[in-house]
Amino acid sequence: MSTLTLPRLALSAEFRTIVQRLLAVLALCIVLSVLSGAFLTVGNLVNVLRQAALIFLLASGLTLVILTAGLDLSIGANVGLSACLAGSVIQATGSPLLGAAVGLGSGCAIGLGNGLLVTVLRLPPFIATYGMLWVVHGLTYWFMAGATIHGFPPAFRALGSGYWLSVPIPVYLMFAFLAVGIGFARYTTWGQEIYAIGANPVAARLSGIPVNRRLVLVYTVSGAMAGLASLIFLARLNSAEGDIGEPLTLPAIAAVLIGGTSLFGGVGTVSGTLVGALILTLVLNGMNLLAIDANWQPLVTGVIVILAVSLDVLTHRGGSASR
Amino acid sequence: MRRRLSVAVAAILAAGLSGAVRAEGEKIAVFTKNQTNPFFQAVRLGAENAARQMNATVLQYVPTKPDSIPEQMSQIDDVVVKKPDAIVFTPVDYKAMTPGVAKMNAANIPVVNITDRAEKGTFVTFVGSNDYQLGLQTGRYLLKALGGKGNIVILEGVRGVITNADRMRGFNDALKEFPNAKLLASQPGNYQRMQALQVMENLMQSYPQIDGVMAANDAMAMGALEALEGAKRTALVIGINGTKEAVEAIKAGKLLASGDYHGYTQGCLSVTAALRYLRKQSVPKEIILPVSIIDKSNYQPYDVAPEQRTCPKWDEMVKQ
Amino acid sequence: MLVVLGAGFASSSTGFLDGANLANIGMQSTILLLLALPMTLIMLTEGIDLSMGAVLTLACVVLAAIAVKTGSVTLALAGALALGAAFGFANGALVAWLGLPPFVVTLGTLGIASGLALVTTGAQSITGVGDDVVYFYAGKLAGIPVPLVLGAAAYLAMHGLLYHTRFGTYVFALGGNREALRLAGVRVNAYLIGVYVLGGAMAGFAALLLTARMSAAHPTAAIGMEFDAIAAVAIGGTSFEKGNGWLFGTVLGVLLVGVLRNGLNLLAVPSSLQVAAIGVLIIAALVIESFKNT
Amino acid sequence: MTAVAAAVGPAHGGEQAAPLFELRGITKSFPGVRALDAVSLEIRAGEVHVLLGENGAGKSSLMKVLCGAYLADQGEFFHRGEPVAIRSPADARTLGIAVIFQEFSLVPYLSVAQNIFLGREPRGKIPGSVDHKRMHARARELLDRLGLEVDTRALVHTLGVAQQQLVEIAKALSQEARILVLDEPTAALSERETERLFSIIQRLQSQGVAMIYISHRLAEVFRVGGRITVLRDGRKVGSLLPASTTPDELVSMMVGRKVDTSYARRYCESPGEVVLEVKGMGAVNGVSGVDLVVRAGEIVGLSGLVGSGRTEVARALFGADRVTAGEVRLLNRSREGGPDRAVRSGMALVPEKRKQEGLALIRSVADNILLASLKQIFPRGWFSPAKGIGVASERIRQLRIATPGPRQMVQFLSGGNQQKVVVAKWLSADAKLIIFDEPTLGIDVGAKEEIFALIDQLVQRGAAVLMISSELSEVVKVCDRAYVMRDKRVVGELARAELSETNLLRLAMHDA
Repeated sequence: MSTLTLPRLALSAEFRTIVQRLLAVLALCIVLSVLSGAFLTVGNLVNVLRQAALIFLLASGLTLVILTAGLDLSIGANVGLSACLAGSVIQATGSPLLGAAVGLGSGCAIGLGNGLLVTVLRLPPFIATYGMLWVVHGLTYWFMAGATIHGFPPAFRALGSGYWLSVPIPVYLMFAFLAVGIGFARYTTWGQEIYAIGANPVAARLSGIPVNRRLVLVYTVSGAMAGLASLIFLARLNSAEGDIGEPLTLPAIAAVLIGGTSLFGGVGTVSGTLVGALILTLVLNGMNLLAIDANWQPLVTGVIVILAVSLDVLTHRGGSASR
Repeated sequence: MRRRLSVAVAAILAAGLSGAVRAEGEKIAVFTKNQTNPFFQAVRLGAENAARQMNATVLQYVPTKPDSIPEQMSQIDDVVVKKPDAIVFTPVDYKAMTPGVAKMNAANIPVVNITDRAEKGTFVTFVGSNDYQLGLQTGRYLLKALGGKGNIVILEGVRGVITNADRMRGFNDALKEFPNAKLLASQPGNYQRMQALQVMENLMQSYPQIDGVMAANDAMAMGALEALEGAKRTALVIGINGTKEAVEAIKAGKLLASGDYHGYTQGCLSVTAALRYLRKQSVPKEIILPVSIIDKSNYQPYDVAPEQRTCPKWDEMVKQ
Repeated sequence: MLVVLGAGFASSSTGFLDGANLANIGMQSTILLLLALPMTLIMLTEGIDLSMGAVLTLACVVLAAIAVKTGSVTLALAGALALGAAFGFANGALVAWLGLPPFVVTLGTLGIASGLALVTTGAQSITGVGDDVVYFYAGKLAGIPVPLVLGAAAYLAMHGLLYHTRFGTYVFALGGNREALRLAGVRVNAYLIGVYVLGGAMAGFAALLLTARMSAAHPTAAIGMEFDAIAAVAIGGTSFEKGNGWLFGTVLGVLLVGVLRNGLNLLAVPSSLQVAAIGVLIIAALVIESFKNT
Repeated sequence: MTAVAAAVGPAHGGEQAAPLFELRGITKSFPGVRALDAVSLEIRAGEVHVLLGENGAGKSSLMKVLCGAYLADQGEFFHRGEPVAIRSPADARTLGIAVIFQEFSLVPYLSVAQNIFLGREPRGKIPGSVDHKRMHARARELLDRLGLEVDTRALVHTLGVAQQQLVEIAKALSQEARILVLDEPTAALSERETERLFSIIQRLQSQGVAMIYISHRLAEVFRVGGRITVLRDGRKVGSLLPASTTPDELVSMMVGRKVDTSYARRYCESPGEVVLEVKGMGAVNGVSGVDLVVRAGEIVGLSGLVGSGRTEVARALFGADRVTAGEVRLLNRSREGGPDRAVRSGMALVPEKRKQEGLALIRSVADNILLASLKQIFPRGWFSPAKGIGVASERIRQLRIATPGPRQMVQFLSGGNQQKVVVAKWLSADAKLIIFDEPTLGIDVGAKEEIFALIDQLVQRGAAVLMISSELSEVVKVCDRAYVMRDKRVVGELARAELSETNLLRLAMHDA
């Protein structure tokens, strides 16, 4: 009660995080444009956005999962399998639509699997999705038998490498799904319920929220976004291999965390995740432009994650990093 | 429940042992680095094919985590216990696998070293290509095509892997031969298409004019091509390995050329060599496959799925 | 659970009269065990350490570098332990003093450690560590392979630490009721940091075996091993909450994974199916766990 | 609590001698509030000193200062007349001060003995090691001293609440505690366990242990009663002896305004249609053969000792625990499925564990109020923050919830106001049947009355209420009828006329 006179405004706190992050992005841009002439060119900024788009699409679904205090380690593997399935379907049938459907479908299916493991079998998300990661990898390897699938119709490849008004298609997708994400999280009752589940699943359940169904939903959405990402990957690379997705898992998680979403659930925003993805991409892009040895990248990423989250905790927003 | 699981495990293992007992003809254990690189798939297929022809059986060992050193170590432990008649071995790391090789030698199992030359250990023979020569000659090919001048970028493979080290030496020596060609940048794409794609995109930002790209493998070459297409720019690109995809790109006139790494042939010859050794036939100390560059003029024979390819005749490949 | 799982191993081992193979399973599992044991303690404090695999890798690099330069195993090991402990301290300090979530902190240090491993070596493996190091994997002590001895010793030490010392008691309390521990006048942060330091140090120690095993240090050798360790701990029946866990279960978890891999290799099961099988094992074991708890 | 005969003897130990412990002019401020304002207090050996006050009056702050969790801004402490300092929990312990908090400071997966000696484990020969034998032996002694016969090796999470509390006390005694602070000790105890506790308190008194007893239950206050000190808004209102005061006086001292504790609502003569009908219900959580009928406009009590299965019945009715036998009919439709179905069919539950089960503490007041009625307020599934805030503000006014605004995080509200938020949650959901589980647990008198008024409003509006309460007086005061439970089954029903604490207790304790 002693703190009753110190109001903590949940919304403003989230707002504050976003602002902090955007400032960080701005600072990064300034530094980079000073360091490298090549940075502040349209082409490069387009690159940054396009590379950020992929991470964001993965991370946006993951954000919802983490909002429920969950986790999905299988998204990378998911991208791999979905891409391979979609790719082979497109080659077999020549129909991008069918392929896309299959890609999204397998993404959803894997997500659904995670959801069921977490709800029906009540497994800790970390382990459930880690197990799923292995299963999915196994299926992928078995399905691909070491081959690669490549060469897709231009119509499909536009999804990844196409432009419209000299802006890459993935970037449009990124902003489209940013809008969808924000809309879903803030302006639907389901979004509200998901925040509540993250904040206190028991209370949510006893308030009549179908917790399990919502959890299955978020994991399925996360899987679907992985499926979508896999399509863009496919279209962009014009080929599919078993393990294309794996290098994306940790960056995606990092993007969510840098974006100010709390692992303990109930706190965070999709827009934050976009900014997180941008920060990551900017840094890596900068390192490439400055021809810094790629081996430094994991190190730098690690530092950023710690910095970002300590910032949140030190300007302690409610609930995050308690415990 | 717990018991059911245990029983399941038990069943697998029992089966494992019985499986170990059965199987006719010589058993050859084939070690490759990962399940994702098509090159090793070609190696495996070649090995299978050769074994079938000489009615022996092949057991494939591939780390569940791509290129995992501890895992290949464990697989060696397990295989040594199982005592196959011979082993065809690609080290995931040419230095770090030394103890593993020692184990196989200690167990007196004849080992054929393939693709990456292991640092230490005794082998029946080494089957592989000369990465340095591959790098040198494909590099030359590109620079010749460019008329000996122009801005070049190199996409390196995984630093520290010997194949990459040798190919880089080759590329750079080729560049030395053409003083008018300028090396703009040399960055790792870790043999991966996506990384190569993004590295290329970024390089194109720093360098408005890129004439030639030397990629340490085909996957990266394809990545570079995608990046160029995306930016509506053109440059001559060469890769190494001669994968099916590369061959098709050459056919389509996108890729300039690819140095053949003879994955399938390596598979064939390594198993054949192992069997010849077991059957007391002569085997040379090393079988270095000639460097041949696949380009528009000669791609046809390569343009078939690995499944349909057949092993070349031993005597044609191996001059004694 | 112990009984049934034990019975499970008994039955699954029936085919394995081959001592050499049993030794193999043990030796292959040792390195994972060395990570899983402290990981158990960390998870008992409701924490997690994602950096272990990377720290282990970096420790290998340091160890090998020193061993090559000085030829002294003691110095090399000291270096590896120091490095591990340092990372452990960094993790613990950030968790305890800044109150950052362990997952985040160790995800960060994971990046830092693996980055350093690559940068310092230029992604080259370091060879020529010498037989004194190799002895710790290949050697025998009174006819028993050294790794088995070390693994057993490590377990016994951990067991003693967890169940017979104040430190161990406080580990349970850190996860079960941290506030109570604080009110009991215990320097909570010190012990919390201690747990992570222990984890780092064990990773440093494991580096000795891993380097010995490869008679070299490779800058990506053990990346990702922490996930296997966490999985093993979870399979062993340690939960992520309230300091509810069991150290010997971790040993069983590690062995279960080891036995499975070994068996599948003997079967020459296609690698792709091996991968899937491991996933199924992890999930199945956890499902059984959850049935047990309800 | 007339059934509870034995009254604990009055404080003994020389009034003339210097008090065992004394606080003078303790002041403690937090940004924006003065939690304690020059509070003075003296405790004598063998005395039970009752501390009364509403939530926010400063009781807990005072306790935290006393046990070293907070550092007082001003003020002095005297131990047997000697000035002393309390800067850390350690200081407090060395002075023999121990606090038994409401939520126990026990570690679930450690043994009883390990918990008792947490932080002070008897050392073994090897440095850092623990001498288990000695630890368990000493634990045994302590437990015997309290007459608690549990295995010292048992893991604490396997014990019941009452046992855990006694372990807490044993822990305190093991620290040679001379001053024991009991914060709401009977909150979660059944009548019988409360009895046990009082006799233990008595035993400790005779051993010269001084106790500070914090409680909201006035009746108890008089039973244990040595001196009574009342706090309000961080100030000491007065200190007096039970003999020389009355409940009403104490209450008015606490709340500052006169509250009518003998509040009686207009009982419901003509109940409406049957809302809830339960026949022979059994559930996974152990309850069996439960028959209940609740009609519109009724407040029906569900009484019985703690652990008699009242909460379990509530959970089963609500679908939180699976029903395995019999049937539950709501408005003549048989009700199945989980809590979500229950809510949709017009049920509501105000759970006992407010913080754990009722509220999303890190969410705003508005978010919590809207949680249960999102469907009703936003039927299409589109959520409008503005509209949400509007509805929430309405509820906040309606229930006079003390909060800076609808966006305030619930975790910063006082217990009473948090409870109001939980209730508010169900107002928009227009529930037909509302189950209150210990609605006034840990809530100060003022807020209690408001909650009761609220419940009354609900039934006036035609809802039916099932109210679980451990405080017999409440049941008698508020309910139109009451069912009594014992050993997980309903053992009797009392109509308004026969509704008395004695009858309730007799049924509950089956010496009928």
